[in-house]
Amino acid sequence: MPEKSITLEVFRYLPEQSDEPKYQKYDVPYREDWVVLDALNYIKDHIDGSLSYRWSCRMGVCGSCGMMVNGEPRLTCAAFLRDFYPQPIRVEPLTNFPVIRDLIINLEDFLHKLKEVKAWLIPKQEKPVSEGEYLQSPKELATYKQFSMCINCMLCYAACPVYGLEPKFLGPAAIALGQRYNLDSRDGGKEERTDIIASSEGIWECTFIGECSRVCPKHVDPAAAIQRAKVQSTQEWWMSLLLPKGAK
Amino acid sequence: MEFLNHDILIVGGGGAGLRASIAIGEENPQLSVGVISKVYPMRSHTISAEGGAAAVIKANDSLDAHARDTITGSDWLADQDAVEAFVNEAPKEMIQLEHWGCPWSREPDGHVAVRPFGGMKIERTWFAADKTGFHMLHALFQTSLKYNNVTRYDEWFVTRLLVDDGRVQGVAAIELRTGQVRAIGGKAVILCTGGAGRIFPFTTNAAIKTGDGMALAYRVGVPLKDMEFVQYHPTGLPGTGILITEAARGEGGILVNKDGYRYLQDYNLGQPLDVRDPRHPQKASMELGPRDRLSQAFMKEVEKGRTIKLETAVGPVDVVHLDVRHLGEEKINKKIPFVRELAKNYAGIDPVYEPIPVRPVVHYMMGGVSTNIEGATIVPGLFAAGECACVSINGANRLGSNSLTELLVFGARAARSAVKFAADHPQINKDALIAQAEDEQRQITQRWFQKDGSETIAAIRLELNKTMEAGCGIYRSEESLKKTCDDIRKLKERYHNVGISDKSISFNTELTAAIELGFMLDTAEAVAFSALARQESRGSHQRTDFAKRDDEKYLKHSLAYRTDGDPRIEYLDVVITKWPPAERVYGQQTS
Amino acid sequence: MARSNEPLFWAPFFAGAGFSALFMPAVMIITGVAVAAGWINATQLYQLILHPLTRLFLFLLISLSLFHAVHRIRFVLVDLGLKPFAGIISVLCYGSAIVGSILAAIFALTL
Amino acid sequence: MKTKEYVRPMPANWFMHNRHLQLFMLRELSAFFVAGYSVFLLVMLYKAGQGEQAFQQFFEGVMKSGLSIFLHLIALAFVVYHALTSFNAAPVIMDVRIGEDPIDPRLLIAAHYVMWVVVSVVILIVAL
Repeated sequence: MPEKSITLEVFRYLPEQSDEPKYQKYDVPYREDWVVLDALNYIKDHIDGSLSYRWSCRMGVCGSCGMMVNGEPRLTCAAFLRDFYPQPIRVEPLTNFPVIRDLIINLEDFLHKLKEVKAWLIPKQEKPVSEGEYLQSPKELATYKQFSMCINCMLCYAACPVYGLEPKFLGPAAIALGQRYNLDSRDGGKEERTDIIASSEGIWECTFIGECSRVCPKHVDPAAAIQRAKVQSTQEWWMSLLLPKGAK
Repeated sequence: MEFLNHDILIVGGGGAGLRASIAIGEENPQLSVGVISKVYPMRSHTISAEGGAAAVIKANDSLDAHARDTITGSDWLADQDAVEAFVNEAPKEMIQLEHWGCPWSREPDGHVAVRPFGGMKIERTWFAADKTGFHMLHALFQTSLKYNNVTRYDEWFVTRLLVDDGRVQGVAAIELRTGQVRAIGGKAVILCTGGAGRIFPFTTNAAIKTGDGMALAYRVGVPLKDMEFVQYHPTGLPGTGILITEAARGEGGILVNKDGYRYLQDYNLGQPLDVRDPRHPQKASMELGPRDRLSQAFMKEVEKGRTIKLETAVGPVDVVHLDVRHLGEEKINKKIPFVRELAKNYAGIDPVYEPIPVRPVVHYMMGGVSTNIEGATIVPGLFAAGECACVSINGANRLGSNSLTELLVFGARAARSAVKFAADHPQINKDALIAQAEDEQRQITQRWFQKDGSETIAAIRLELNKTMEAGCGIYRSEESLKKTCDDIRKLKERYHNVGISDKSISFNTELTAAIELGFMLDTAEAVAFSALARQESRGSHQRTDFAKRDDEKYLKHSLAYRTDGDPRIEYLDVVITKWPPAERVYGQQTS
Repeated sequence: MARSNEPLFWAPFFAGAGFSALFMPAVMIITGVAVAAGWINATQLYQLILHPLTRLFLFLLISLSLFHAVHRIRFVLVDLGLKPFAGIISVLCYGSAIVGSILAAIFALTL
Repeated sequence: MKTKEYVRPMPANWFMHNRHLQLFMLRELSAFFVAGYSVFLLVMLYKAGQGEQAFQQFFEGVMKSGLSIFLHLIALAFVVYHALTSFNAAPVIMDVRIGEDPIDPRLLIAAHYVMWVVVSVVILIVAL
């Protein structure tokens, strides 16, 4: 090949062929402005049509294309080849998740958890649409906005050793999204949600490693959501212990 | 074959599909709903919409003004009864979404904030910074989680609508994980599958936007309406096509050519004000002119040799500069942070310090599955909403920020009429549906697993992209369109020889890509033939050989029907209620 | 799902984290560096410890630091593969923190 | 039909995966030194309770020994690391805002450092 090329070592798992995964090497043209996803698309189109992976928006917002790139959870649409060249790049499915095929993981667990934490607005007081919008100041908006930026890309789960060790752990994104509604001035569902978030499989599993926030491509900072929830839940727990029931 | 059954099926889990699913839950929580989507709902392309969603909420605005902007924008091709229904229901839908938690940007007093947008004479675009579609989709998705009557079939790929007794009664879909074809019955089916931008090479559209729903409906005899109207967004990143939202201009960004000249003033789009002038940006003027006009102005600049040549991986590309530097870092971070993030990550440019290279890229299909104002198609039991549908409120050119609102209004409308239809048609023919799905399974097996081919998916797709851009781009002519129609005919022939190398069952993305390519070819065919037939220039459809709008002959919707050969093109009158056709004037204060 | 009673342990852990971070290094400099360098002799240190405020301070430092440390140790052990013994680890960890705190209280009071 | 999924077990040495996890584990291991030093303080308190003579013996025989100094220094390093990580975490735990915007996290961290240095200096001045 006259032009420069780069090698991708791609995790292959074909359940119908073998119980064990293998790594397959592909040489793809090296282009300055290509991301790992472009290289995968090149492989799919020109070298090996059987390679399976998810992708869609290729602009870092749909959250489909998260994979391990040289051992780090990354959105492959935002991982440039130039940051690795000329070394080979190892591409694997996100860790801590079962692999369905090749680079495709099973993320059903997260969707159950999202439902479990009731990640939707439970209005403080119902208001008919005809009466217009709930008022919310820019300051009130700012208190939860960051946690609403989660694209469900699952990088935080892949980075979280606690989730790897204990799959029952609610995990960073689900907790951050629960907190997103808890912090919303329009919401009144905190009590219900806290039953889940502050259960033994919620925030208390977290040992504050901080990897979730480090790998988050949207700076959601789930670690902050979790630590703040710990502080708050602890305060509430001691308050309810020290104060007689009913008093608040 | 196992048979799954629901009262109502929704194909597609984006904004329109989710809104429809919630609407059914609200209408009648006893009804069971199946939402079948080839991707997880939060991956849908609604996510990528940046700028905002239009609805009248402020005292200085009126429904009439919104309707008028929409109709003017559409170059009078929108159905005015549909537009009236749309602008009427838009505020309610938007407030409803606020009540579901969407984090709209706010005024200091706590009311939702609005911003100006291209083609609008008053600011009425609600926004959530510059990730409006993202926030809307997640608010809808998360809200939908609380409805227990909704069953989601995530990563199920619908390949055929099941029709019995002249009625759509279900779908056949591949469960991607297992690779099995399933029969799913439903008394009514709503298509919410989005657009087909992927038939073009440079597009803001995600990989999943391959015209699936349009082709599915087309194949069961529903006409595709107004398919020749393809909106180019004037500001996409070269190469990737990533969208740089109109909000960048709504906040005051300007477009300049290689001489630093604000060239839009040369194209009947008004006179520029200094960027420091408090009246800048002027509504419906200059950079805030409608999308079709801006994209056309760009092409003229290319002809004049006044654009900037940029080297990219796909060769040299003509670009102009979108300059937002004068807004300053703080405003950029507050109002258009995603623009900065995208420009930095994908163009290697920090818009705080450098202008962003942009070019027009295919963004939106005004056309789609022909429906009436209730979202119903001519085939009983089949409904459509969102970008895949053409109601039509967008006519020849969609007004920026109407599409997000459209998917709410018409998602809900289609759902309500589907509920009614389902109540009136309680029976489905289970055995016939299973037989059809089994036939689909057989056909997929024979066509893709027992046959090899000499053609590749990538080659056909690439050629389709090329010919669409060359013949069906911003400017078209009889000659270019004939060539494209011809190319598509040949590509459809060659499609028969496409083979896939992946013969495994589970999560076979090569199989889905192959089937999607079939959908794309059908959709592209409708676009090209409709464009060839329309001998006038209107909105986004600009013919170099017929440069004028021709209301006498073409104040009509085109309808493309599928046949065994070329599509048959028919016409349907546009509904005019209050706003007689007039000239589209931008760049001056009109009242 | 029920809310966990983890705050019972987490509150002293968190308080201990801050307390030990803020004070422990300085105290270590006294009992280590200063002692080695001869900046302080046995009598001076003894007199210092006798002071009621020092005793209160040392009690708090010992007790909170222990609660902080055992909480972390509990999670380290579990995460390093001793999950089957999580129950007994918790008992041992918090048990020693409680015993240590009681001893610290007795020693501080009976000085 | 359910296809078989491939589950990758968590390696026993998961904390060696990257530098961040190694540093995390180092932070967690600091707990052993915090605990160890607490026990030392407990013993010191106990010795003080047995009278000045007993304390003096302990002071000369144990505290001044090379081993004690050595352990002190290692423990000090770990506890300082624990302190740094705790203070660096302040902006994560506290959501301090001026108006809509969170204050610069570096400011919050710096405030903690300043407080730490002041407290330490005061303790040393009082004690020595």
